[in-house]
Amino acid sequence: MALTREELAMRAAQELRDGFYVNLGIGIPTLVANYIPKGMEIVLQSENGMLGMGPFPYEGEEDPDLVNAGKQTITALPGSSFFSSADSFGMIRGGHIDLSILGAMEVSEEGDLANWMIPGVMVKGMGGAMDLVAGVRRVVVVMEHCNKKGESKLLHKCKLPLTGKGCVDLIITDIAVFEVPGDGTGLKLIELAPGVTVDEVKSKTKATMTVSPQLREIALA
Amino acid sequence: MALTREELAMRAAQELRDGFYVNLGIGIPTLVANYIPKGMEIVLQSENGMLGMGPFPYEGEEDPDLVNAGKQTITALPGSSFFSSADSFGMIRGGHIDLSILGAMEVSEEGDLANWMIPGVMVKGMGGAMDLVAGVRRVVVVMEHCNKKGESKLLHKCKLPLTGKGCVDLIITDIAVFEVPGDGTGLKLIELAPGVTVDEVKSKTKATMTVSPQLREIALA
Amino acid sequence: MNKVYPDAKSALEGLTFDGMTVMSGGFGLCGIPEHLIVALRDSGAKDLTVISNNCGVDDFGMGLLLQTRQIKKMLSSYVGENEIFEKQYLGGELEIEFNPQGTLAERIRAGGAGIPAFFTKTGYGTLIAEGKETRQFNGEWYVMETGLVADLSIVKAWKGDKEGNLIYRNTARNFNPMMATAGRKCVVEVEELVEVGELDPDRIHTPGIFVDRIIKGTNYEKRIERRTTRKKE
Amino acid sequence: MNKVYPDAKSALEGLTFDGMTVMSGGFGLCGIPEHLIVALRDSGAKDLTVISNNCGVDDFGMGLLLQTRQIKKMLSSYVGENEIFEKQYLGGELEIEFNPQGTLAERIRAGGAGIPAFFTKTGYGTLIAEGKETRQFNGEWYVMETGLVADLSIVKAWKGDKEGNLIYRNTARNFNPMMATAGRKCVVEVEELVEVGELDPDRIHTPGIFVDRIIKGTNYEKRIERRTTRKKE
Repeated sequence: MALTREELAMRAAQELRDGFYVNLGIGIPTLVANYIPKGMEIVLQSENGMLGMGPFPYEGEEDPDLVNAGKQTITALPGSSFFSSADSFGMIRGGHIDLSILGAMEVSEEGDLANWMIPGVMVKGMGGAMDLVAGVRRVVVVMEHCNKKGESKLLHKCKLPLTGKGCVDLIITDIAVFEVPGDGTGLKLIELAPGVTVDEVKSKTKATMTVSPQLREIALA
Repeated sequence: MALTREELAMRAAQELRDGFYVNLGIGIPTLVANYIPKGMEIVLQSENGMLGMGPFPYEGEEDPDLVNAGKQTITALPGSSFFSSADSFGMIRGGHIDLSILGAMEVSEEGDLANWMIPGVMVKGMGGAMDLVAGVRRVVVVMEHCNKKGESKLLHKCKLPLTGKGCVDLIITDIAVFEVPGDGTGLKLIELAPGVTVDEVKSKTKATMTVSPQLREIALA
Repeated sequence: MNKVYPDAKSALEGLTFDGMTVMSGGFGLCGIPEHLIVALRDSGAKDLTVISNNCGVDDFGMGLLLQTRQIKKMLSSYVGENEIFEKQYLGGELEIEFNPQGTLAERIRAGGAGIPAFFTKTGYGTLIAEGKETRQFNGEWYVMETGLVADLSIVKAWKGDKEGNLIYRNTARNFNPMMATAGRKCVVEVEELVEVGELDPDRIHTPGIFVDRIIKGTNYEKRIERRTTRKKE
Repeated sequence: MNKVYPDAKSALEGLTFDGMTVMSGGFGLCGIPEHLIVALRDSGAKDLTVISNNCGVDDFGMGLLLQTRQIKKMLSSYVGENEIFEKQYLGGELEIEFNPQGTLAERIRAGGAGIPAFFTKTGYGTLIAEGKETRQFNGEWYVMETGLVADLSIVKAWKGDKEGNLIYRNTARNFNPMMATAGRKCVVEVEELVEVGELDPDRIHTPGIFVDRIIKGTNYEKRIERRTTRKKE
């Protein structure tokens, strides 16, 4: 059974550690905020210039001067701080953010990531994605295993223009979880969604892959 | 008659223009602050991280957290702002300071400046001098014309290690004022101290120099 | 030295010309100099190169200058919120240079701080690095990027004093502080204009040295791009 | 994640070792982490490379680590206030690398911001540029300088909260904010330690993300290096 969006977020939340400063991308990664384990202190960064991002405001309390990197109205929390975009990306580029969770169109077996541009289609821009994948200490991709045509998004080499080279550390898809050793051995399958077999993953994966001896089922409790 | 320290400061103050942001070096340049024309708005920068430097504090009101680039206790003024050293030198390097007035050991006919190091003598460091002469829009040197041995401090080429190359725009000495065209023609004598002759200046100057057709006496009223 | 101007139109007078480069603060519609953008449009200056993280929406912010076809080229990191943009771009009327957001922010900061070029990891191995110098430091690869300056920066702050000292509010700070440093001329609009001395000197985000002209804006629309809320439980 | 430590000694525990590089904030004696400097001395770590704009005076600030001969090398812009320094330097015990003050500040800022190198006009044509790459941009010559990082940064702020968010006071800010970003570990001392949420988020100079450990210092001496005053008229 493929994981739902919520389950993908739950699995991604297992990458959080107490005290982490984390940047969450748009889409499924945003949902990770709903699954921060109780008692764990996580500070969310918004790359437009904020640490300590809080939940959406109550209706009627939206502040046009307070938006996240997705331009959504948000709130601040006790301990929040605001800073310029230069300082924000200094923080990102300088390796001060512990974890970035973001979506992808394609990931290669060497951890190359493509998520910003489809040639022939109007390009909207990379926003802060290139900076995040280049600068953040650990980059986790959360995505559907296959695209809408049913083709693997895990590839030997990305076909789309890259967002970053060799930048991905972990890939969480709706059917499996892979580590990216980045040492020429390809992706390393470490977890399977409930009811999914190694053969199914292999058949849906167009990247070199190995299977971890510690292969286990994704825990979602 | 050679100008006194106070008169040198008075002459240097004539380089100020309304609205200027100015950095004053240690020594005679510091005295320039006493000769800002009435009604002229000048903002003094202290490169350790302050705009709007005020006078020394009253006795008993010294604040250890409020010093200038010479480490002297000072005061703030209405409109002052504080910032980091990186921001301060960004301001300097980025050409946002209109005028820097500073002392010198030697100046060459091409506007090279030496004021930080004497080989064989314990070197204390250049502090912010190299940044100031490289970054500030207009650099004015105020100094004695000759050193303690009676030798010209204006030279064809500096003998001492440089603080900056081709950076000086105007030289005010106790006997004369020179522009620095920096075009290979040498220094251009534009003003004489009262009672000083061109011949005297020439005899005391070891740099190529021309005499301005508009040569006049330094005004000190 | 009076820096205070009565309105946006007068504040831009004599500072705009065809073919100029303009930096405009803001992230999406958050923290944009909404009055100065209108005044820039009304100045009629055309063939503009605009450095701005985004390009507003069709009928607000920088989008207004697309409507009037005053923009020749954009330097941005993301322009997805704008249909006129897409049409002009696909029609070949509008040029775009995409910069990673952090690279864009740093290029502007560098321009204002007298740094003509710097190295960054961002974009190494991607299209962004094509044609640029790349180099290894400590075993990692970096791309050389250059500093950016503009003929004019238009900036939005929350509070300012008559000397041009500025304080921004929340995430409306974004690109505004760097842009204030990187314009040959910098014009600022604020919601609240106070007397010199009213702002705490340790709180000032942009010192007045960077500001040439300042106006107090009125009737701010401050449009929200994506209103997202939660229900009270 | 508790960042609050009871005192300077405990806050440095496990973070010091022989041969390490330490950045220490302050300009002259203004804004120096006076308790952490003492704790660094008491840690006994030797052969230190110290990045600090100055080196204190003989009996206060970084001068204390000269007394005990714990410093192998200094990176500074000016060291004129210190006789022990001169003696050890002339005796060949102490190495010094002079950096122009702005270059030093920018190198630290670059180190913290992931920029391995940048170009600056400062020092072109001087001793400082010797052995460094120089290059022309837009007809002017620049010197390439590299980013600096340290094993440990010790920083002094005025107020801090338990998350490590910091506010500096007046010119005691100086090198502290950049150093906070450029240490692999960053330990901070503050005069006032408040609860999370007490500091205005727009006022914070250094966000807590950069701070690993924080202490509230007591009995600050805050020695004045050059007491200059005027008489009341």
